[in-house]
Amino acid sequence: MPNSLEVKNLSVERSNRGIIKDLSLSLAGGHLVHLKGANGSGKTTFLRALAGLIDPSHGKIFWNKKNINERPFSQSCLNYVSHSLGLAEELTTLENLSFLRAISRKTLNKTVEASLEAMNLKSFQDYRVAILSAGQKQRASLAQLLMFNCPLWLLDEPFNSLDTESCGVIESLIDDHISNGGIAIVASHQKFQSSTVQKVVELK
Amino acid sequence: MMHPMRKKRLQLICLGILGIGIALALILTAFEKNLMYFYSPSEIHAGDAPAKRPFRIGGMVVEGSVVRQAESLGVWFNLTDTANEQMVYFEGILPDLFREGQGIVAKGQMNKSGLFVASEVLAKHDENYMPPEVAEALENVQHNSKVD
Amino acid sequence: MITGTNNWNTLFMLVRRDVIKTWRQSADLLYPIMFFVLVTILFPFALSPETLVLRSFAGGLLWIAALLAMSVSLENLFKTDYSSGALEAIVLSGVPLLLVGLAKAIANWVLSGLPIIILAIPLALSLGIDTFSLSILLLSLTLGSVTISLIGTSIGALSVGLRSAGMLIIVLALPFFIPILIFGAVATSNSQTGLIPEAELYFLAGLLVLAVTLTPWATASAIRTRLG
Amino acid sequence: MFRFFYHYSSLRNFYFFSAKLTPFLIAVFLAFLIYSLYGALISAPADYQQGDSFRIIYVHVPSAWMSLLVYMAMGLSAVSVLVWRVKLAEITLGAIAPIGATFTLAALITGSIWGKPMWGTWWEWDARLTSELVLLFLYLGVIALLKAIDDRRTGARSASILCLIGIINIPIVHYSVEWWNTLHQGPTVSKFDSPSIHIDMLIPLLTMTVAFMLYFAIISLYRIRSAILVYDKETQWVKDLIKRNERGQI
Repeated sequence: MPNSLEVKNLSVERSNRGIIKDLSLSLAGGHLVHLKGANGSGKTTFLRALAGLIDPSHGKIFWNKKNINERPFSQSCLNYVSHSLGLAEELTTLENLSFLRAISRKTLNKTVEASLEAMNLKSFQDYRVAILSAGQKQRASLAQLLMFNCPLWLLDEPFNSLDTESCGVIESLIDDHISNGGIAIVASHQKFQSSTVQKVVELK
Repeated sequence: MMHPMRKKRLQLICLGILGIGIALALILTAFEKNLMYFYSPSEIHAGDAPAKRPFRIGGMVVEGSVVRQAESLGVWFNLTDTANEQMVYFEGILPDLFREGQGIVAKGQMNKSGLFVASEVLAKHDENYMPPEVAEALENVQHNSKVD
Repeated sequence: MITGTNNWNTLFMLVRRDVIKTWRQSADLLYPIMFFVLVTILFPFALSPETLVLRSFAGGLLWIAALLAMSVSLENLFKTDYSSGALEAIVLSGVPLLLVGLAKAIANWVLSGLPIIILAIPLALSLGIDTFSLSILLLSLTLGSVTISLIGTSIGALSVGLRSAGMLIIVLALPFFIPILIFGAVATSNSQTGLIPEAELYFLAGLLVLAVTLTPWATASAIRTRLG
Repeated sequence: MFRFFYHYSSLRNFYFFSAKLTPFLIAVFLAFLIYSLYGALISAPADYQQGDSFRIIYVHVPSAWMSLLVYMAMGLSAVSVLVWRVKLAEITLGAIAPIGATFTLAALITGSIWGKPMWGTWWEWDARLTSELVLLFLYLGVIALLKAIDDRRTGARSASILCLIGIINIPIVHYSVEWWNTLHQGPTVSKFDSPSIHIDMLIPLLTMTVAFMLYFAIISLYRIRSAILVYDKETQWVKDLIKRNERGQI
């Protein structure tokens, strides 16, 4: 079944303020969306709503024709990498990722070691996250994308603190993903170097 | 074949009910062990009260049963729950509200001869609210029934 | 299935992760335990060094110290996982939230309840408690501390990420701990007169089962709310 | 049936509906209040032991009952918030929590004033007074949590969870405090099988309780309605209302 994501008249409130107002979006598999907008325009809020973390005040989100706000919704279809990274500072990169892979209810893909290898982090796997550089942390967090087989990727500022080379690695990952029929929604201030972006959504 | 999601939910609910059931059973057992350590004269007569450890007894002081020892603070009186009476001995200063016919609570222990030796006597105000005439009438009824 | 082997395994992984994490951040582990010992040894200074006085208050003051120390430990339960986004990552991995709530409570008990119970032994002896009362104290502390961890985890989850969360947690949680304090302290003081306080222990056990049954739901719901 | 609830749980409809209801409630409230005041202060006889000072019962007991009743109402709102996500219930929860806390405080203060002639002290660790004090802290907890969270939806949901944990806890606290109290003071011995309160004293007490309930309804409707205006301040109907109001004043 081809994947589809449909957002209908979505409105989301944060701290008593309407952040997203009446946003509609329809996507089929194999699409990359570049989410743009000034600081505070609601990019993160939108991604978190798509991930099912925030309940919208109005509107509905459908993943493969299924309303994601109706329980039970399993988040196994999506891979969300937030800009807060999601790694415990006291644990090593390997421990963090092994833990997430072991408890996860998602379909598994690559092993932890292979994912770290692809992110060029193999030699840092036994370092605690606290002592890694910002770019290394970002890459460690993005390694989650390889561990699971999820058709929907929600990436919040994935190019933050990455050098040009790493940015290229991530972009080629995203390209692979959408050429395999996946959907990726990427919030970023940066321009994509490659021209795979099919859609630009600008939030105000 | 049941839907797996529904099956899971059903299991959870069953577990929840089971847990609450066990909790209630434990708490009711606690009640049964007489959490209060509080006994009435009837219960003492029936032999329910512990022989070797202190507990509380509650009841009304029987009219005319108070006997004071001549040269000490010792006092004997009977407590009643209208069905049975229990004799109590107390040595010490009685509270101001201690009167015949008044409800009191005594803390102490049984001695071998079946006398309740109190270490503490508390008078409680009663929780009835009524006009003086009614209280008087009620008292008369009780008095009469005792005379009969 | 909630009782499937997969879930037991997940529960174990979640608890182990928390224990390792806190073990490495030794301050989080040590402060509540030190607090427990310090509060306990303050009482002799305030009351009297006489064994007779101390012995009669031993149950109550150890219980108060344990209660306060466990309340203090609750703040760190969710704090770092919330700020680092790890809590979000765990939730998004599809693990049932009931398990997350239960695991956090178990971890809290292992990391603060258990050390407090162990340390209560020398402290109680130094306050002049006899061995029989000590065994009752330890039993009541065990039953009560698990309940405290379970209720505290729900309240900790509710207040994570808020301004002065540590104090808020203590203020919100203490009223809920009053029944545990009453039964725990009275169980100990009754045991000092030579009785087996069966009723109090049954009641504490009842509260424990009730907390095991109900608080994971509250914690799960609180985590979902705080992330949203 | 469902449509009926749906209709009145819409904020706008509730606002106008409750505006119509309020004058009627006030009229009934005043009738009950005047009757109960007459009953409580004049027609009820003085108590045989406590004399006239027992009359504080007409404030103390209804306040204490209301403190529990309002908590139950909060519990109902909490269930509606968590299960059905009703916006009106979110608003209600925040609006009635301070009222409940006030009733609890009133019960505590009048209890303590009553305690002075009865026990000879302002405060006695009496079972009911102590559990009332714990109840006050449960209320303050809900209010504190609501104040601590900026986002009103998250705030209402968090407070709902806390409120529901509290509801399970109320009987446990009540029972354990009573047990603790009897352990130290001995339970109150009541006269066996005799009426505990005389009928002439009881009727004003019951009507006074109804008056308290109506008072609660009126005050919470006011608070809910003003909260609705703040909640919906961006919507057209509130803007229209403000415009109309301004024109009316000019």
